Amino acid sequence: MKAQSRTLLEVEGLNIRYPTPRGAVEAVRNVSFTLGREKLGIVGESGSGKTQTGRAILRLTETHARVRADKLHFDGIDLLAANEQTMRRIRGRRISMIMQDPKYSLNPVMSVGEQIAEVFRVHSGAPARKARRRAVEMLDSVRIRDPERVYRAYPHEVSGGMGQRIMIAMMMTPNPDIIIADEPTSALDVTVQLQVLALLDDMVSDNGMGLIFISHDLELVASFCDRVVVMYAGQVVEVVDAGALHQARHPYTRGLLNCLPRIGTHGRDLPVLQRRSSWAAGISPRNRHA
Amino acid sequence: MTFPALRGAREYLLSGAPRSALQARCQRVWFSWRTFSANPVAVAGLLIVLALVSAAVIAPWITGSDGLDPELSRRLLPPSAAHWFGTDELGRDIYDRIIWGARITLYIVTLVGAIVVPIGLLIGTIAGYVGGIVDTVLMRITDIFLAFPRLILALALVAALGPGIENAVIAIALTTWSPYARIARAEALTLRGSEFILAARAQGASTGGILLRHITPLCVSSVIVRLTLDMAGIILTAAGLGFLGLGAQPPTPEWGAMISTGRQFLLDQWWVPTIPGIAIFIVSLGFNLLGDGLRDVMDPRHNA
Amino acid sequence: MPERAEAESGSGPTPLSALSTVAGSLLTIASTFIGLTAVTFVIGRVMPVDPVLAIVGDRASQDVYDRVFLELGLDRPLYEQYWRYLMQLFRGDFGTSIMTAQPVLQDLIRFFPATLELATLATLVGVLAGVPLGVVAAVRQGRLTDHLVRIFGLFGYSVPIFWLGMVALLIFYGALGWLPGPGRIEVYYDGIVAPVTGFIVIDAAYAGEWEIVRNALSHLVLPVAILSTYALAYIARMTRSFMLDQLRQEYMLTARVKGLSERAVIWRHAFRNVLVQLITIIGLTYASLLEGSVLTETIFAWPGIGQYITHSLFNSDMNAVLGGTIVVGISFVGINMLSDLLYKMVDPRARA
Amino acid sequence: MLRINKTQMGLAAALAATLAWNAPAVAATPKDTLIMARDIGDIITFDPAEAFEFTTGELLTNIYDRLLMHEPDNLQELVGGVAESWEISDGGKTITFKIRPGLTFHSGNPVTADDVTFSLRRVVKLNKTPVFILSQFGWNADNVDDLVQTVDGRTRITVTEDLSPGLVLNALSATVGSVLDEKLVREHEQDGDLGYEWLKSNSAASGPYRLITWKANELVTLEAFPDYRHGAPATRRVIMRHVAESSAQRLLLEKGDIDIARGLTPDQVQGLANNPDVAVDDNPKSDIVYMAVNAEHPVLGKPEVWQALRHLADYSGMTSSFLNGQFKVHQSFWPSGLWAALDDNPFALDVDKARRILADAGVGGLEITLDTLNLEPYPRIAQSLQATMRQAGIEMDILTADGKTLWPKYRARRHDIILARWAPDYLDPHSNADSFAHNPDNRAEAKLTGKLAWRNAWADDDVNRQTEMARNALDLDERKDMYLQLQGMIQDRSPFVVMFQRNEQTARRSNVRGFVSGPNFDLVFYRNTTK
Amino acid sequence: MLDVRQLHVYFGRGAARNHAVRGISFSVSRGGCFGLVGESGSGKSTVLKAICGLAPNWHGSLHLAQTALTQKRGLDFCRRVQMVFQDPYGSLHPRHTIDQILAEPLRIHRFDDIKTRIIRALEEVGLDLTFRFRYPHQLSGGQRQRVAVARALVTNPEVVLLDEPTSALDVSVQAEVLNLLARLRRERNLTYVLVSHDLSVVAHMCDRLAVMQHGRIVESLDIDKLHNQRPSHPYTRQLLLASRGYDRKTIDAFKDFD
Repeated sequence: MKAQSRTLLEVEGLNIRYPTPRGAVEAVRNVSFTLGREKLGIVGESGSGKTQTGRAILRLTETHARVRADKLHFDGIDLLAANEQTMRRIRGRRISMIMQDPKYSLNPVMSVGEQIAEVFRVHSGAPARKARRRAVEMLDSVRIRDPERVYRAYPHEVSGGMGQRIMIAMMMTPNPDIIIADEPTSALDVTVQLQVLALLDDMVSDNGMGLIFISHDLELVASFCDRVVVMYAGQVVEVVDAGALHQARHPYTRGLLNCLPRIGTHGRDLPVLQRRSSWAAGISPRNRHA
Repeated sequence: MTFPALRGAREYLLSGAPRSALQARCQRVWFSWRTFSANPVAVAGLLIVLALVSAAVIAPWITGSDGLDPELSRRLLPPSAAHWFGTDELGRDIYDRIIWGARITLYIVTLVGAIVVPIGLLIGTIAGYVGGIVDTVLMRITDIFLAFPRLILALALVAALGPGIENAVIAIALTTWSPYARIARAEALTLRGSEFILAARAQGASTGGILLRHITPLCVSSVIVRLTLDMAGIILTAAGLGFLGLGAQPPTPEWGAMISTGRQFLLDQWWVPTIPGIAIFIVSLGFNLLGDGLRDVMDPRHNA
Repeated sequence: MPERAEAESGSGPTPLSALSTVAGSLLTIASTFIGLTAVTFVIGRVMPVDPVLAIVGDRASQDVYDRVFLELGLDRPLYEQYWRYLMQLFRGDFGTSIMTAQPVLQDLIRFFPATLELATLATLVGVLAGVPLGVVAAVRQGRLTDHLVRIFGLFGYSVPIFWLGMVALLIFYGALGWLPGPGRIEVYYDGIVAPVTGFIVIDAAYAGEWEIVRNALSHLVLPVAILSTYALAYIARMTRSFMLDQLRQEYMLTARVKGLSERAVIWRHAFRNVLVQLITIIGLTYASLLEGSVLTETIFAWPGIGQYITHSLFNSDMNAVLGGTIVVGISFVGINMLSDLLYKMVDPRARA
Repeated sequence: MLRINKTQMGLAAALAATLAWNAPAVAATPKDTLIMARDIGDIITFDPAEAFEFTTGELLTNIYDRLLMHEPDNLQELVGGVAESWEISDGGKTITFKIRPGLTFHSGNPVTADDVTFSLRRVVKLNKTPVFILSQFGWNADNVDDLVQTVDGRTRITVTEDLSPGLVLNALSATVGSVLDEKLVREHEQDGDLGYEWLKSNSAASGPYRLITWKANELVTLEAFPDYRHGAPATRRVIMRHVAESSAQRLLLEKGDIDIARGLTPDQVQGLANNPDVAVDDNPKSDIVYMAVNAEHPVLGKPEVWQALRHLADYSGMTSSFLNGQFKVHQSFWPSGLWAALDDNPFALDVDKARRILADAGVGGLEITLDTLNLEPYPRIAQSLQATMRQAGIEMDILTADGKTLWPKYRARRHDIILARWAPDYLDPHSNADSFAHNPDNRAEAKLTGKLAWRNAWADDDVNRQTEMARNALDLDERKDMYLQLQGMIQDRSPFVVMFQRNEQTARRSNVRGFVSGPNFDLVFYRNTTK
Repeated sequence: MLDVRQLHVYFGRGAARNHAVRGISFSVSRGGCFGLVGESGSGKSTVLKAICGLAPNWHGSLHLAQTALTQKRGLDFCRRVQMVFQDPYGSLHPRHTIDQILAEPLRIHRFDDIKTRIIRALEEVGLDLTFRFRYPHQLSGGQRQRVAVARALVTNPEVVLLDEPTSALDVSVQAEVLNLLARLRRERNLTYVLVSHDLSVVAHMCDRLAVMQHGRIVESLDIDKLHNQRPSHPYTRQLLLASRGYDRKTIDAFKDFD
């Protein structure tokens, strides 16, 4: 286990722009945070730039996006300056990512096992049989009952919860340092969602990884993560410790927390978040609904 | 002096809050045009098609004759200043015939579109939306037409209806509708379960109303795109029928027939079959380019 | 809401569903067959060509005409003629062609292989060249390669095939003399090799006549090149379009996240999905070429099925037309079924 | 970019490989084989009792010897083929044929009078299209066994109608006069069909060539018969190759892949002028091109209109341009160069005269359709006619069709004007007179569909009488005068406008010699051809 | 107002037949709001489809204001019972302007004064008139859902079926839409049937709710009972626990109710 530095990832002044025929769209503006071996939540409404931030770390934003940063360092490597080959070695092997819906993020015509074995083979050069064994082990480790059978199954044959476990197994296989989980459970039912999160939690803490958990669900992030980055319109509005979320000071964070319906709110109107233009100062108006 | 007017037009087209249905529609068209015109290849295609249309419209003013009457004293003259594309085996000016032939090509294109699109949409949307036994029966019929040798069917129909450009086009149309029905059906199938269709049903809209007002407009674009992409093939098939002597009758300046009768001159008077060949090529290319461009505009799945 | 299928619940086809699939395909073949023959029969009746005159010729006297009319059974109602034909077919008898004086079956055995070899080679060339071009164009979307592939594709799509054929013949045979002229083989080689498969190349190779093999192959080059222009254009274009769709899918991101090389991402992940859709397209292309390209066959004096059917049609030789249509229709259905089968092999989603 | 180049290079390499590989194969055709290109799509049978197509007419001439025939060294004279001599008796009603001794069929069987008798009876019994040539003698299936008999090793035929013996002999020189090998035919007989099924694609003959293969729309192969009565043919093998495209024929000829091209257009022939390897022969043929008007049409039925139409064809304009060299102006129904032909061409394009005639007849604003074949040069002639007719105020639409579509319409009298061709069935003026002039029953129910006069709903008592007189006349000179007169009558008063006579331009490699193409479609002889 | 007894709903035919709802019963009084909670595939949306006639293959009894409903629903029924769908992106026709979308039900039910009604409907859901001629793609998710609500209410229905009306929206927008729905119900005395996978939303909106699983109702309870943490069925209790967020310790106690 490597633990030379507490900080795995440093992001400073990250900007992502998309040139469009009607001027550039600023998807992410001046975002900074650091990640150690911890669970860091990034929270925001749709279009707040949280997904873009996650992808920029792996340098997988769309080709026409312009990514700039004062600093984007992982384990001493400048991710913006690294060549494609270095990036390929980092991707999967050291930084991995779990996407929202296994229905779309698994290759529909490859068997589940093949897809898991593939990532292992790419990074270890192991022979097929060994990769297969490893894949079955991984399926077992995400508490799939009949791993041999699921190994042969195809993505459309598995439920959403199982699909996401497979995804986790796949991304955990090379034992990376950082996992970026982009809304990994929002396509799942509540109880399954929590079970999958528990699994992710266990794996991350057992292996001492860093986790970036991207979600729109403030309550969930608060109860799951160690620290929370709150994003609004491409910017970080606040970074708070998860335990102290309910003492958050920014009106946006507070507004988000208050407007949630609860079992006790029956019969009353919910407080509505009043947006202020100052939160997104300097951001082109078009971006607000993007 | 036109600046305020221009600015007004700009505002009218770009305002986020259109004030009338007309303005909303104009905006949509304008937006599509913006996307389309950003693609130079597609614009080239449009220009070719427009050139075809304008040649057809202004033919009487840009030609010296109607290209029909033989003038046996000036047979097979090579291209020159007097006859830009030379003359054919009966001494007619090939340039004049090409220009007048644009009308026929345009006629073919329009007529096929006017037959194929409604048939394809009707059968496809009904099959896809209604489903069940109706779908099975309609698709079986479609499959039979799909499995039938296309040119053979067209030949048989032309032979039955009698040679001539209308009949050739009708024959082509009756043999080409089946893929359109399939496309429309596929679209209707995906739309059938979509929530806005459910919403319309929940409001009490009738099946006919849903087909006409909700499903058909959404299938039209993919059918139209496919049509423009197929248009080249249709022109070529019409030309092929002309080549086999079943299309336009002499002395009609149909391009395919011109190649057909001119093909024996390929060795010594190359221009006689080659000029109409190039004309067909350019127009087909135009429709293909246009179709590619339209696909990008109309079919959101193909937007990069 | 339909329930999600669970891996545990088992997803293999049950014996019952397999049976119903077989029954379904039989039904498809049967209905296509009935539909094809019925349509052809009606066509034969509405055609202004007189089958009797096709036999007796222009100058026959009326009593000869009347006798042949009765001999052909044309006085019977159409449905009865159709029924008789079907019954005859069930005995394996396609009837005799008027135009060739041979049993239609024998004609088909002669003409269909000629088309089959053209279509197969043209499709093969189309696939081998078109698929890589399409993939490369999609991957380099918007760049020079893409534009070149598209323009080349559009060329193949837009150029009148009969004109191209004539020009090609003129250049490669007439002017340059690199390739032989029209026909399947030089006529003086005719009759040397006994037809076994109907494919001259194979038959000659089997007989050890290498001179003839060489000659037949060289005759194939031009028509195959002309036909494959279209196949290639179509396949390249569809491949590009399918590939563009796949490149936008989220599993592509997954593949990249896994640290795969770009080549693996494209060929192992995206292309396997493209293949699924391509099978149908290739099947359709092949089937449409199997119809026999009447125009190409005319230009290259190729005795193929397209020419056979057309010629018979113009002479109202309905036994021949029906036989040809059945062969083309059945091969169309057959190819469709084959591509469905391949589809199921390649796409696990279609297996359920 | 790179990939395209690779593909192109690959293609080029493949081409080059084929080229190098194929080099020895692009050589001249084999020395002992004559290869001819022609459209052979019309062949449907090789049975002389049924075949009536242009291509089979020619091929059967080279396969079967007929009872009487023309020989390539003297095309004008009718001589004995299988018959050594014949005697006419009983006032021209009975003819007895003595058979040449020592002749054999391809099978090795001797040629006897029984074979001749069998062959003639067979034609009548099978009752196929060309039977009318023999049935005009008064023969039918019931009486033919009595009227055609072998007597003392000779074949004796009896004609019951009043016919000129010259006509009878000329008729027997048609394909139906081919002599079949009875023994061989009987071997292949099925269910008493007189060998009908087998003979469709086989031969049982004694002529210079034997039919080896017929592949419909591909080729016909003939092989020399070494024991032919004039000696073995000069070329061992003749292949007639199906090439429908005239430009392809020209390419093949210039490249030396065929020896003779049989379907070049005038312009293509002109294009060959500078090629020293190719020579072109002129062979006047007896095909004529005519325009005919349906006399049932309310306006077109007027004889004045027919008169006007005769002045509305640009005869010389066409023969000096797109028909140049392959058609000459000829305006009577019996072709020039044959016995009793009228070489008088009284009509020329005269729009004013035509307009005057039409005006006098009160005809104006005429809108009609012209049906014609979709083969060159008919659509071109039609377009020229269309232009000249428009000058006279007649709007004419052109409808081209395949013969198979056109003939039913013609035979049902559903045309306005038709532009078509005609070739005699045998070289006797009656062959054409019977069709153009003779119509004894003009009622629709009569269905004399074989006669052009009936098809155009035209009957004229004087003309009918003249035709019959000419047919039956015994004296040759008298007969000739009658035909000359008849041709004049048709020029004057019929709805037929005969315009052109064909001249076949046969293009051959210059080393090919001895190919004979006579005045009728079936007078083409291969056996002296060398190269 | 709405009475459902022993409702069974099926999808598909033959071997592929799917028994989606297996005999459920509930009733809602006029002006009431009834909630159905369950996970995906539990059959809760199917119940709504059967009520409004979009799932024709059902048996059992359905009564709307004492009138029994048959397989085929008349125009009048469609006017009285309306539905709001889950996905604001999918439930509006992409090529129709808001004006056309709102005009369609009015046209079908032959209302006059269409323009005034559209303007009033837009005002009621809090959209100003600049939205009238826009296309759905020019609207945000919340705005679209307001349009969907306006469309459902424009014909003055009595019963509104809400199928996960806020699950595709951001929480801040969800609050606005929920407030809007609550206000409209108060003002017009509407009867709601609300389907959601989110227990908090149902608890916030409804007076009474039922928990569904595998096509059956496992428990039916008043909101007070839920409020007092006294659901009797273990599945309901688990849902209640899960709605409180992530707690590593409780999760191991979760049962898979497959």
